Amino acid sequence: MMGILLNRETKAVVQGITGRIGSIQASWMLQYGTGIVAGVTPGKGGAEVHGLPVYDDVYETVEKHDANASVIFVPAAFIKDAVLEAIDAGLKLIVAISEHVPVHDVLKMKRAAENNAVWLLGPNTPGIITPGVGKLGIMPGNMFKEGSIGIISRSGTLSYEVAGLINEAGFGESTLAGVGGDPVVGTRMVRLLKEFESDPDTEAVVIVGEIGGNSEEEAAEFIEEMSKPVVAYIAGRTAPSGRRMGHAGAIISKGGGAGTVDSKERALREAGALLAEKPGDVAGLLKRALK
Amino acid sequence: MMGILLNRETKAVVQGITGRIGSIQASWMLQYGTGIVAGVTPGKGGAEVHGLPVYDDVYETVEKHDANASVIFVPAAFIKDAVLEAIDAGLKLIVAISEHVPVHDVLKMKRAAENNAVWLLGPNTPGIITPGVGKLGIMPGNMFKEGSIGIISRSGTLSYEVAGLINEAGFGESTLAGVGGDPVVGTRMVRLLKEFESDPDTEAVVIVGEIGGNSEEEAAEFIEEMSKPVVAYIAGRTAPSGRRMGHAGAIISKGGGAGTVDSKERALREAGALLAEKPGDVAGLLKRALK
Amino acid sequence: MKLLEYQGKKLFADSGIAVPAGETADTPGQAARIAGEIGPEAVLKAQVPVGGRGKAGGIKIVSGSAVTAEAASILGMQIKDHRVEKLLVEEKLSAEQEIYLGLIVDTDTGSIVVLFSPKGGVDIEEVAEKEPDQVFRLIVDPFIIPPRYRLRRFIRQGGYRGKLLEELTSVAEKLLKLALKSDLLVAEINPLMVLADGRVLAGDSKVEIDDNALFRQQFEKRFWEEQDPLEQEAREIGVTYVKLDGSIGVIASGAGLAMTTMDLLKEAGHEPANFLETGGGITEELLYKAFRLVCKNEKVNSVIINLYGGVNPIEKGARGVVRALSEMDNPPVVVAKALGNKQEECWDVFREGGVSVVTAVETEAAVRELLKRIS
Amino acid sequence: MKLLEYQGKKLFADSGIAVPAGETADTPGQAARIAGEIGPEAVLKAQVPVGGRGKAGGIKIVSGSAVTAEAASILGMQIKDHRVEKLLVEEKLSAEQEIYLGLIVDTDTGSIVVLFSPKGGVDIEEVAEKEPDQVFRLIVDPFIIPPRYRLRRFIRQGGYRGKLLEELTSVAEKLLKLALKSDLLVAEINPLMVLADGRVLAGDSKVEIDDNALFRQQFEKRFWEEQDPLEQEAREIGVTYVKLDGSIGVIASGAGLAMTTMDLLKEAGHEPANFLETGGGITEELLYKAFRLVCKNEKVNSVIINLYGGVNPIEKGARGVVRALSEMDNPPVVVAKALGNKQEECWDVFREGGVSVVTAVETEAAVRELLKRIS
Repeated sequence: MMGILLNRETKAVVQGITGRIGSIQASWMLQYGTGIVAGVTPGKGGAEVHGLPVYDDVYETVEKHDANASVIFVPAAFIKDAVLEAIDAGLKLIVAISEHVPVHDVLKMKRAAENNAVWLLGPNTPGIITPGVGKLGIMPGNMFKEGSIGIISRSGTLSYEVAGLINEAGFGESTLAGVGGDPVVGTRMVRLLKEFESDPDTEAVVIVGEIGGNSEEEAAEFIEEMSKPVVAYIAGRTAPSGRRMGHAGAIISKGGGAGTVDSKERALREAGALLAEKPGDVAGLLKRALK
Repeated sequence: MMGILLNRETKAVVQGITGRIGSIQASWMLQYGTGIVAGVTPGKGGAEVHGLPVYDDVYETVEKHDANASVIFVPAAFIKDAVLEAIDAGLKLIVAISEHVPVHDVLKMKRAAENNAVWLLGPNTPGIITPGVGKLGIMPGNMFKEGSIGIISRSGTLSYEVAGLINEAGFGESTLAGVGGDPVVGTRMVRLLKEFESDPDTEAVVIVGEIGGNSEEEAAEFIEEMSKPVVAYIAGRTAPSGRRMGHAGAIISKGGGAGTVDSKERALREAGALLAEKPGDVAGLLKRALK
Repeated sequence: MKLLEYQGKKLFADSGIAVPAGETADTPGQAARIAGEIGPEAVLKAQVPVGGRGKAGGIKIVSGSAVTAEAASILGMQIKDHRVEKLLVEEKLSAEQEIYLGLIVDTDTGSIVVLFSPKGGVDIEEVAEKEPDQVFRLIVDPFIIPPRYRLRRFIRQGGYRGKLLEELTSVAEKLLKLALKSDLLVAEINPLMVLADGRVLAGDSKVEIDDNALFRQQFEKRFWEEQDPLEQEAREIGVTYVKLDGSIGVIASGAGLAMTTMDLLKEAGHEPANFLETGGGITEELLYKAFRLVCKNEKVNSVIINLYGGVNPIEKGARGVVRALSEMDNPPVVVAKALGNKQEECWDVFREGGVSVVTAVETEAAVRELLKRIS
Repeated sequence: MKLLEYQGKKLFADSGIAVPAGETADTPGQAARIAGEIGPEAVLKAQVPVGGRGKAGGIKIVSGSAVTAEAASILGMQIKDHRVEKLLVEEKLSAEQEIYLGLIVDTDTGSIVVLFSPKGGVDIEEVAEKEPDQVFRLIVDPFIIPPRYRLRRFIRQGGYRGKLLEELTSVAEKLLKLALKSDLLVAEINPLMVLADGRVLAGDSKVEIDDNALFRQQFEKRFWEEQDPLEQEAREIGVTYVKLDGSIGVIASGAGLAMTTMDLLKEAGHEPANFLETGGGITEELLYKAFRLVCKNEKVNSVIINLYGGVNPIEKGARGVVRALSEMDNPPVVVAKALGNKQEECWDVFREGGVSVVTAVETEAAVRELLKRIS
């Protein structure tokens, strides 16, 4: 089993490893067997954390360890520079865990990632896990198990619940990738769908979506062409609308109602995805799709 | 006779045409027969100067008149934006007359011109004249006459003197292009040399150089390959050195002595150029070279 | 954080964008005094963070002795759930043209979009729909901020030239710089008024600041105190809270989990009293405060808690809830689902504190349990 | 404009780069008072805008009662043509490492170049020549200012890590930002001192500000008054002036023309008294002031004027010269060559004012005429 993005070739660094959270999470990722090669904290070069060497910059981890991925635990105020440095150093998978990142900073992170063909998950993501191989993120490893279901999620803890229910039904996950729960995130769902479509170890994909944005609608366009079944659950039917002020938001959104649960479910259903009304329905739909 | 860069296809705009200098110079350029199609002054769109329509931006002169060149008379504080706009609007020949332009602004102008394959003459240049065709600049038109000598100059008024002496000797100019007298300018001499080398109307080239920088040394490398004769005069043998502080300047200059009159004359002579000891010698050397 | 009109206008004025002369008033007397200083005529504008004030009677042109009575009629008025506590008293200006200028972070493309229309005024959305060629868009790469000449070309599409074009360009440039400097998510001027004498002023403001950027913004401090008190408290605790109409409090570690919980309640015919998302890093103190916050809404008579624990042992969070409960005279019914680091200890703490615990994975089970308890 | 050490250090300190404690003194008594406040030991440093002070005796470590005498010996000293008018009295620090950090506008490539060497201290040029791999260069695209992580990687080449790497990166970042903000042409710290306690301080400063950017810089005003008075006057007039050793004043409209005039004088065995370039836009007032400025140098007994007139009638400039001449008790010999707009009128004005006029095109003719007149 290998899944997508995170595999046995992954040589990851932990940015912010000397912080409290970074240090604990690094030890859990190591325990899980993840390919972590080093830590990075500016000003702490030469230190050691859980047996990992700590460097002052990401470049040095590339020079010395051929690092190709990063998981980042720095405070929100510093995450933009941490991501831009990792991109500049040539890493191709970057997982930005931090929440409460200013949106204008995310705009830059996202643009830089796109310009450099980098996978940026987050910010505000639980990360990515390929069960049995490794995890770059904060999800509890024991809540996932090896299998053939790919999961793409905008929500952290809700995806744990969905994975747990999938596991209870006898499935497991090829990879779970959290795109991040913020309004602007580094990676659009559709790109991950394409990876799962061409991943030989993935048999079906589950999308855990939310109101807001048009990621799910965009994903639907690709689902039409997919050979693998897709099950989707969209949260937020009763959520208060974002209630953004003014009219600019309404003007730029293409056509009325984009971003609502209805709009997303309609687009996904028309594209051939199976819609779960509640998390508990996901496993049943998977069984139906895969039998 | 056509010369280089400025020819009968040139459709130039005058940026800063509503200012005192811009307006007078525009009338003189028009009198000379230059292909001026419009003026630009933000905030003055809709006005008319010497029968030329005035627009608020350069883009509009491209949309309406297919403008492809500009000569700029705005105050030093605004020249950077004027040049960047002209580049962005797609003009390919830009003459920045203004003097006293901050160097950090020139760095940006120069870089943008290079990135967009634009000819930027100046700042602090008299401009460019193709006698009998047109002039984009402040040189008195009656001091030049049609002919086959190309002139590249770092100095404004000194180049008038050299042209005058060339005319007295019975020659004329294909084109005179002033690169500008500032430490950093938009165009390196060598690029102009290459244009003159391939211009059928130019028989020989005169370089009017100065101490400082390595433009002449760089030009010398190309002169070795040239088919046409080059005569050079370098001013500043007795000039006080720039006396820049610190050691950084010495460290970055390649090898001791680059930038001196000696270094330039040596490089040019070794490349086969004929060296004039004073402006009055230029015409004699041209006669020798062309007989 | 959404700013009230007068707050947004303060930002505009600080950035060099002209606004009408005016001051805020909390009482009819104050309003009368300010109106008197302004001149024979003035405009009273209810300060509420929602649109549609005009139709609701929240904007009045007044003169002379009528000011006090009109101000009294607006103050205290309810506009879409917001009670009017404050008026902006402004000079009355006659616009020759009303223009629309707006700026928004487009979350889908990850760009800033500047919007401009010569047909500003009341219903810009209708213009956008019926005359889309009268609404111009400039998409801004976050690394390449458009220089003034690009903005000028953009505004020129509206058919302007000369001095007015320059004025409008200048306002657009200032608004863009303000948005970047102050981490604005939305910055809208509608109408942007052009007066007969050529002056250009912001007739209204719609400004929203990114909550996540408040740590690096100074100006907002003076506006905090005027925000909704519960939402302000939530911001200080470090959680996201939105008050709703129902009676079942919701606390979840994650927005998706919270929304799912709410959706399931609604599907079963019940209304959530709020949305509350704790974020990561659950501590005893955080949940203590979050639980108290939820219960400050007097409608709340039960609470559903839905947590996953990460770095911090989730049992600590349970202690916070139980402590808050123990201090209450009329504690609500509480059901908790909690999984993760030290979940068994967590369940014990909850049970000892009188909270029903659901150990299943699915949120449906917790919702069912709660409904059973409150039926 | 070149700043003195203490002025550059003020800029550094304002930008957050640490400098040793110290103050300037104009008298030995002041120096003694400051040294007494600083502690048992202090350093006296002559403030002159040239290098090589140390070898010339312009830097002394002093203690106790010796301060007054040592200060007196340095004040008034001549260092490379500059009289020492001011001392910087600083605390004496022991550096564990001396580092070189410099930044310069590279005029040939049109880039900013940052230079760094772990082998700072006295002779960095020798290091650059003999151990070129110990001098690191970072070439900065003017549109892409390197973020902190790029600067960190750059400094890391010097073999630093951890806290010291971070400190050095921070200084480099501040220096780069200062240079961009303040239009610096050169900004050099040599040595950048690393103390035993880990502090990093600028031990010296070499700073040059772009004269062309003074209009948008505020800070320099306080430094102007301490510049060379003739060069300061030139700056106020709007011309470029450099004082030299000879007796023939030179005024030309254009640097190339001025240098050619000087070269021809020198070739004929004479020395120019100055370089003066008027720039474009010659007016009566400009030439009046420029001519007076040139004659303020007491060595000047003749002046050669070499002008081309453009927009402004060149005859106006001639009036300025003639007016200045008419006010002088001992007017110098003046020869003028002037071509361009209204040249005939110009010649008449000059001749009436007693100036020899050369109407030929070549500058050689004017030089010959002047030499004839003064021989």
